Amino acid sequence: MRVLYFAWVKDKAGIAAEDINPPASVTTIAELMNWLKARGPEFANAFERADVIRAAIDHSHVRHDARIAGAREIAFFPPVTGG
Amino acid sequence: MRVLYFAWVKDKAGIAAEDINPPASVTTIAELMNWLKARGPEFANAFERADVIRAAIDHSHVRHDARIAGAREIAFFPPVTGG
Amino acid sequence: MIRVQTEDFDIGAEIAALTAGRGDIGAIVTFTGTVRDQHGAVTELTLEHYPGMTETELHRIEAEAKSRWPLQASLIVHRVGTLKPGDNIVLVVTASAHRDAAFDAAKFLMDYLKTSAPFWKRETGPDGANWVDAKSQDDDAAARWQKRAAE
Amino acid sequence: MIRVQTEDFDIGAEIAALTAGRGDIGAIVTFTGTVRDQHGAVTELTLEHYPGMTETELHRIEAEAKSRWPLQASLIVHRVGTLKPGDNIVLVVTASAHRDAAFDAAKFLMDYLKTSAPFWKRETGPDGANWVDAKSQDDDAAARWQKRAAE
Repeated sequence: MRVLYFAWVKDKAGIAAEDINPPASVTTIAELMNWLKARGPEFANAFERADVIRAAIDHSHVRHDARIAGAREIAFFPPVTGG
Repeated sequence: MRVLYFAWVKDKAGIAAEDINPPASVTTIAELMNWLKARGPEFANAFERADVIRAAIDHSHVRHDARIAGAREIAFFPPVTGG
Repeated sequence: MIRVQTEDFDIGAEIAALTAGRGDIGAIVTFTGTVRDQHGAVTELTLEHYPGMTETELHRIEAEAKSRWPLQASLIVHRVGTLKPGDNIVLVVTASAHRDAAFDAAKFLMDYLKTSAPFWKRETGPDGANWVDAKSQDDDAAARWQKRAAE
Repeated sequence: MIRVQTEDFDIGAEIAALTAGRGDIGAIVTFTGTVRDQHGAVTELTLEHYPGMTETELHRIEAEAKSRWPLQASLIVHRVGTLKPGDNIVLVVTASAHRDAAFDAAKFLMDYLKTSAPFWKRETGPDGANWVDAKSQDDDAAARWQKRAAE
């Protein structure tokens, strides 16, 4: 699946987008964030404040307990600040 | 004193402005409307619905019990409909 | 700033004039009132006003808005004379650092203008001309602000 | 109608395009958000967004406004890229027969856009650049509309 990072999540992770292949045990957004976090210091830093990070699956806002099965594109970003 | 009429008050009275000299017994807006009303059929018609007519003394909205002593310009008009 | 005029107004130009060179404005709200044709019942709208008192009232309303909200700039332009369906009647512009003040002040200006500025509309249509009746909901809208001020 | 663009917008031209030839519009409200310099602390504002999701969210927000109020026309334009103090960021336009619907819908669109459209602001100033924090009062403003819908 495709994963995108925006704003300071992207800056800290040091990458804007990547294709990932998490194990089948990773079923929710919260679990995916934990899995990403374990991949290295940049990701540990990017997802340190996981509680404030927002997520979207295929362009729709979702909560951290949302299931990721079937997702084509998952995005992680800070609370939005447009307008 | 100068008296002005606007909108349908003016149309019914058949006049836009005039100088009047009411007797000293006419002390309030309500009394002035009664006095004007007695001056002829046009004014009787214009002030028939005296309760809905609004008044201003020297460019300020006033109630019907306002005293007219010292007024330079008094205006009578329907409820406003601008905007 | 307030203006009463027969000519049309250019909303973009009015905003530009109000905000030129200012870095402290974050939110600009405009309200434009236009002539509705009411499904063909209105072919012409004539606006009469009370010169002198109109300006006094508009200044008073604007000052009241500025005392209630932190506005960097504000503008009321009201047209008089004969207009056609689709034509602009009135423009209110409010500028503030934040959007709530700009929205609330613009709404307040319109609510107060509708019930206290001495303008009268006469509609002309296929069946003749007649003076527009005032709406009780306009009085209600203006009264709500008085209640809030008293609270 | 919604648009995401780097170019500036012309408020007068946008209103004219939305209302051209229509006699059923009586009230037009615009909201324009602009870059504040914050007393010199901000020299540049960069707007990042999530292409694809941004358009989806803006369409959803606009559809929600149209389901709540009788709007003849509406428009959301949001800029992205690097802006300077005084520059326009966002434009919302609502047109209705009556002013209450136009005011409320414009306010709703801004409240929802602020909390759900995927844009992020980064401010640059003399002390460097940093991402702008979201404001809890924006969440509160959006939540108020949800309460009203549930009532």
